[in-house]
Amino acid sequence: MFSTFANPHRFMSLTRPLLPILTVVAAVMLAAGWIWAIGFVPDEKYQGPTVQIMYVHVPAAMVSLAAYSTMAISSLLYLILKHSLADVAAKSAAPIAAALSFICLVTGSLWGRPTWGTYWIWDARLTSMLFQLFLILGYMALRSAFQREQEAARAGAILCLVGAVNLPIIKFSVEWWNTLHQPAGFISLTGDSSLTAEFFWPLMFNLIGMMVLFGAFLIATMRSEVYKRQYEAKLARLNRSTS
Amino acid sequence: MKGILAIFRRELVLAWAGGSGLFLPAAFFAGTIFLAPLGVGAEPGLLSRLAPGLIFVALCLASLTTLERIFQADLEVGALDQQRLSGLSMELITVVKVLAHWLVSGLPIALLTPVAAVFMRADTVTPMTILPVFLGSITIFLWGGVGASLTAGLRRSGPLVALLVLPLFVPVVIFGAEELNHILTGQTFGAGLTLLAANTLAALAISPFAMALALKLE
Amino acid sequence: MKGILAIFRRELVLAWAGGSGLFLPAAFFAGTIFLAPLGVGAEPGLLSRLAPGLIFVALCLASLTTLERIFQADLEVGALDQQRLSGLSMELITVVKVLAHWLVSGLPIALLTPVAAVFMRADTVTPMTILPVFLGSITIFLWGGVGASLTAGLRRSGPLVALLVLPLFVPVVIFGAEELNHILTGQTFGAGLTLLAANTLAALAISPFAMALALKLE
Amino acid sequence: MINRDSDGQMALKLRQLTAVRGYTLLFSGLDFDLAYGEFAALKGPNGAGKTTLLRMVAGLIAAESGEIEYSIPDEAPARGIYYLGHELGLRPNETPLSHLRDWADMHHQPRERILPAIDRLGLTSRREVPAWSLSAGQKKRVALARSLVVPCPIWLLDEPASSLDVGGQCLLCELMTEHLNSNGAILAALHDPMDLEPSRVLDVGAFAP
Amino acid sequence: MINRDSDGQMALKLRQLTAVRGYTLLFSGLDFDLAYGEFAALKGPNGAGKTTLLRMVAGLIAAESGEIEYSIPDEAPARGIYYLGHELGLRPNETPLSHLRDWADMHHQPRERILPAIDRLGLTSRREVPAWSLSAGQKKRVALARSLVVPCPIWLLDEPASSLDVGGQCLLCELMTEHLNSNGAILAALHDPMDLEPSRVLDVGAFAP
Ligand code: HEM
Ligand SMILES: Nc1ncnc2c1ncn2[C@@H]1O[C@H](COP(=O)(O)OP(=O)(O)OP(=O)(O)O)[C@@H](O)[C@H]1O
Ligand SMILES: Nc1ncnc2c1ncn2[C@@H]1O[C@H](COP(=O)(O)OP(=O)(O)OP(=O)(O)O)[C@@H](O)[C@H]1O
Ligand SMILES: [Mg+2]
Ligand SMILES: [Mg+2]
Repeated sequence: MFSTFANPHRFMSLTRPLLPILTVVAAVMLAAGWIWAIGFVPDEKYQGPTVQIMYVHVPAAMVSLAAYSTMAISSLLYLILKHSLADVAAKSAAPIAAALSFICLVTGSLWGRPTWGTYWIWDARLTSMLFQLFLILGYMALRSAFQREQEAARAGAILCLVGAVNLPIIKFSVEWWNTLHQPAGFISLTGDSSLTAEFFWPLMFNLIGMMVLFGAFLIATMRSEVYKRQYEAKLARLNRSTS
Repeated sequence: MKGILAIFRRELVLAWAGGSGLFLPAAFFAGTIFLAPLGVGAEPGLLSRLAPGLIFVALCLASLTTLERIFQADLEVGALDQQRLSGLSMELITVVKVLAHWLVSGLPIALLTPVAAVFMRADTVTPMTILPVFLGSITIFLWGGVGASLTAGLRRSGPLVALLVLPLFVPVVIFGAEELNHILTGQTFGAGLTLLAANTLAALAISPFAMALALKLE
Repeated sequence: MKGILAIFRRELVLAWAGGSGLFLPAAFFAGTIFLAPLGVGAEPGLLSRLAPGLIFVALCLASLTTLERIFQADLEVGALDQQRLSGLSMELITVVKVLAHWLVSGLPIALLTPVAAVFMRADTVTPMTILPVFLGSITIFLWGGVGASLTAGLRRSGPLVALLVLPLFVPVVIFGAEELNHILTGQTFGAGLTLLAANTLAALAISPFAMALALKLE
Repeated sequence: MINRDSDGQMALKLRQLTAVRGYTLLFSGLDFDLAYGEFAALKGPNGAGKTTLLRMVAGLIAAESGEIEYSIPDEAPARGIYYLGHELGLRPNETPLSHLRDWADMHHQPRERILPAIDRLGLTSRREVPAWSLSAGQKKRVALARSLVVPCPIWLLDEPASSLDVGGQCLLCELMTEHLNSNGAILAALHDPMDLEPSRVLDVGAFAP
Repeated sequence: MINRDSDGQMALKLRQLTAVRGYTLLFSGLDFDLAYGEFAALKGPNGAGKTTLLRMVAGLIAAESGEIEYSIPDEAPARGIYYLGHELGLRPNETPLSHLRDWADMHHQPRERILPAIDRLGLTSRREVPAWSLSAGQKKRVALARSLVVPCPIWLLDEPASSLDVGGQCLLCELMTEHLNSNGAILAALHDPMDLEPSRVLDVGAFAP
C-alpha cells in the first residue's frame, strides 16, 4: 500500500491539487480562530488579556509534538522500507518542527512573565521542550555533515528515532511532576474539558488551522525536496554519460 | 560467544590501560568533591543538595570523553573492519565496547556515590544511594555510544556529538538527580525511578541497533 | 613571520571547522547551565554559588579535550613533521596552536560567563565578571597544552599523562573561582587576582618551551 | 548471499556490481568469478576503485547495486575472509602478540598458532613492543601473520607487497602459494608484478563509465 | 650543522652516525656523502633503520652520536629539505588544495604554483575533496605535489613508489629526473628497483652491529 502511494511521481501528482486546498483551509481556520479569539472572547478572570497568547502557544506546542512524531514515524519507515520519500518527509518536517518548537518556547516564556513572574524556570516540561529544539537542530546539523544523501538519511533516522524517547517525557511531564505548567486537560480522553466553551472553540479552530498549516508546509517542502533530488539525479546521469 | 568475550576482555583492558581507567571517574569525583566546596562554601545543607546534579553532570561528561575516541580510533586504523570480519554481530560488538567502558569509568562513579554523599554531608546515606546513579550511568553511556558512533562514521571528530546526545541525556539527568535527591534527603523512591529504569531498558533495547547501523554508514 | 601567521590562520580554521569551534564551549556551557539546574533544582541562591566552580571545571575539560587531539592527530598523520621542516621554531608553532584553540573554545567560555551568571541568577553581573575567567582560560589552555603535548610525544593516548598537569590547574581553579565568586557576590577583587595574573605570565613564559620539548621526545 | 558449501568450486561470484563513491560512479556492470585454487590480480590506475571493490567483496561497504555470492567451506572460521587493506587494523598502543591473541580469540582459533606465525614472519624480537614503534614493513608482517593464525579460504589483499623488503616479498609469495595449494582463493590489488604469476587479471578500469 | 653556501658540491655529509631506537642499536659508524645532482638509494631489510636515518637527516629525530652536515643554497626555502615519509602529513578533513596552500604559505612560496602542480599530478578532479576520501595513490600524489610547490634542494624520500600506479611511477621518475637536472640531491629508501637508476647505494644493513 505504502509503496504504491510512495511512488514519487504519484506523490507529486496527488499533492499538486492538494496543496492550494490545504493552504486555503488553514488560512480560513486560522483567520476565523483569531478574529473570534481577539474580538469576541472576554478577558480571562485571572490572567486578563495575556490569555490571548494561548491561541498561539497551545497550537504551536501541540503541532510541534505532532511534527516531531511525523519525523520519527517517517524515519522508522525509511529504515524499514528504504524508501526515499519517507526520508524526504522526515527531512522536510525538521525545520518546521524546529520553528514550531521555537514559537512554543518564545510564546510560553512571554506568557510566563505575567503569569508565573518569570520568563524561564527549569521545570521538566519547559526543559524537555528546549531539548526537543536542540535535538532537531542536532538532527539538521548531523544531516548536513554528510556528503551523500543516503548516509545523511540513515544517520538522521537513527538519531531521530533514538530522540523519540524525549516525546513521552514532554507530553507527560506535567503529570509526573508537580510543576508550574498547566496540566493537560484542554482535550482529554474522557471528553470533559476544563476550558469553558467560549475559550474552547476558538482554540479548537486555531489548533486545527495550525495542524492543516503544518500539513501544507510539509507538502510544499517535500515537493521542493523531490524536485531537487530529481534534478540532482538527472545531473548525475548527464555527468556520467558525458564523461 | 567466546569471540564476543574476547572482544569484551580486550575492550576492558583497553579502557583500563588506555587512559580512561579509573582516572576519569577519579578526576570527576575529585572535581565534584574538592572543587565544589571551594566555589560554594562548606555549609552542610547546601553541598548535599548540589551532589546529585554534579554527579550526573560528571557522568555525562565522562561518557562523552571516553566513548568518542573508541569508535573513531578503531575506525581510523581499520580495527573495526577486522571486528566486522569476525562475523560477530555489530550490535553485540558495539554494546560490549560501551559496557566495557562503562565498567571502567561509569560504574566507579556510581559506586563512589555514597562516599561523595558522605563527604558532601548528606542527611542519609544508604546503600540504596547507588541505585539511581547505577541505572543512570548505564543509560548515559549507552546513549552516549549512539552519539559517538553516529559521528565516528563522519570522520569529523569534535563536539557535534555533544549537541546530539545532550537532549538524550536530559531525561536521565532529570529523573536520576531527582531520585538521588529523594534518597539523600531521606525520602522514599518516587515515580522517577520507574521512568529511569524504563529509560535504561529502552537504551539497552534500542542503542545496540542504532550503534551498529551508524557504524555501517561509511 | 608570514609563515607563523599562515600556521596560525590554519589552526584557527581547523579549530573552528574541525569541530571544536564554538560547539565545544557551547556544549560545555550548555552542560553547565542546563544540566546543573536540572540536577540541583532551580532555587536562586544555590545556583549562583555553583557557577564559578562549574565554569572553571568546564574550562579544564574543554582545554584537555580539544588540545589533546590536535597534537596527537598532527603527530600521527605527520603534519607536525611538515611544520617542523618549515624551519619555524617549535616554541612558536605550539604556542600559536594553543592560542588558536583558546580563541575558539576558551575565549567564548570567558565571554559567555556573564550570560551564565545571569542564567544562574548571580547577584551582581558586571563586565568585570569576564576578567578572572579570561585570565584563567588562557592559563588553563597553556598548561593543558603542556599536558597534551606530553601525551602526544609519549604516544600514550588517554588522560593518564594529562593527569600530570592537574596539579597545574589547581591554583588556577582555586584563585579563579574565588575571584569570580567575589565578583558575583558584589565584592571587590582580592589578592587572588594578582596570583592568577602571575600564573598566567608564568604559563606564557614556560609552556612554549615545555611543549616544544615534549613533542621532540619521540 | 553466503553459500555454506564448498562443493561448488567457485569461491566468489560477482554479478553486475556497481560502485558509487561520493558523487562519482566508479564502475558498473562488473562480472567476475573466482574459483578456489585461483589467484586473480586486480588492476587499474589510482582511484579506479580497487580498494572499493575489495571492501565490497569483504562486505565492509555496500554495493550500489549488483550481487556478491560466496561459497565458503563449513569448517572456515566466521565469515571466512582474510582482508589485508591499506589500514592494517593495528591499534598503536598494542603489541603484535596482543593483536594476534585478540584475532585468534575473536575467531575461536587456537592460540598455539600465534608464536609459530610470529617466528615465521620474522617478528620474534618485536613481538612485545607497541605497534606504533614498528617499522612500516614490520607492521605489514603483523597483519600477514593474521592469515596464519586465522586461516580463511578467501584472501582479499590490497597491495600486499608494499613496504615489504625482498625477503618479505618472497615470504608473501610463499604464503600465497601455500594458500593456493590448500585450495584457497586470492584476489589481490597489485600495481607492480609479483614473482607469483596471477592466473587471471581483473581490470577495474575496464568497467569505468 | 647547516652550511648556507652551495659552493661545496656536497649536499649532505654524514659522519659516524649512530642510531638507537627503543633499546636497540640500529646502526653505528655510518659515513656517507651525497653530492648535488646525485641520486642515492637507501637499502636494507625491514627494520634496518632506513626511515630512522631519513628522519635523522631531516632533523626530525636526534642522532645518538655523529654529525650531519648540510650545505643548502641561499635561495632555498626554510630548511631546504623535502621529506616524503610513510606518513604523508595529510590531515583527514582538509582537501589537497588547502594542504598545498598551507605548505606554500608556511614556506613563503607563491601560491601560483599550486594549480599547475595539482594538474600535473592528475588530481584536478579531486582537489576539493577531504583527504580521508582519497585513494592511497591519490594521497601519495598530493604529497608529491608538495615538491613542486615548495622546491627544496634536498629530497628525502621514504618508499616513494609505493601505492602509485604505473603512470604515477613514471611521473615520479620524471619529477626526480628534473630535480637531478636542476642540480638537486635525492636520498630515497627503496625496496624495489625503479626505472631511474640510482648513482649510489647506501646499505644501512651494512652498518648494523
Ligand atoms: C517556555 C515556556 C513554555 C513551554 C516550553 C511550554 C510547552 C508546552 C507544551 C509542549 C504544551 C503541549 C502539551 C500537549 O500537547 O499535551 C503546552 C500546552 C499548554 N501550555 Fe505551555 N509551555 C510554556 C509556558 C506556558 C505558560 C506560561 C502557560 C500559561 C500560564 C502555558 C499554558 C499552556 C496550556 C494551557 C497548554 C494546554 C494544555 C492542555 O490542555 O493540553 N504554557 N505547553
Ligand atoms: N568514502 C569515500 N567517499 C568519497 N569518495 C571516496 C571514498 N573512498 C574513496 N573515494 C574515491 O573513490 C575513488 C576510488 O577509490 P579507491 O580507494 O577504491 O581507489 P583504488 O583503486 O584503490 O586506488 P589506489 O590505487 O590509489 O589505491 C577515488 O577517486 C576516491 O577518491
Ligand atoms: N620510536 C621508536 N621507538 C622504538 N623503536 C622504534 C621506534 N621507531 C622505530 N623503531 C624500531 O627501529 C627499527 C628501525 O625502524 P625503521 O622504521 O627505521 O625501519 P625501516 O628500515 O624504515 O624499515 P621498513 O623497511 O620496514 O620501513 C625497527 O625495528 C623499529 O621497530
Ligand atoms: Mg587502493
Ligand atoms: Mg621505513
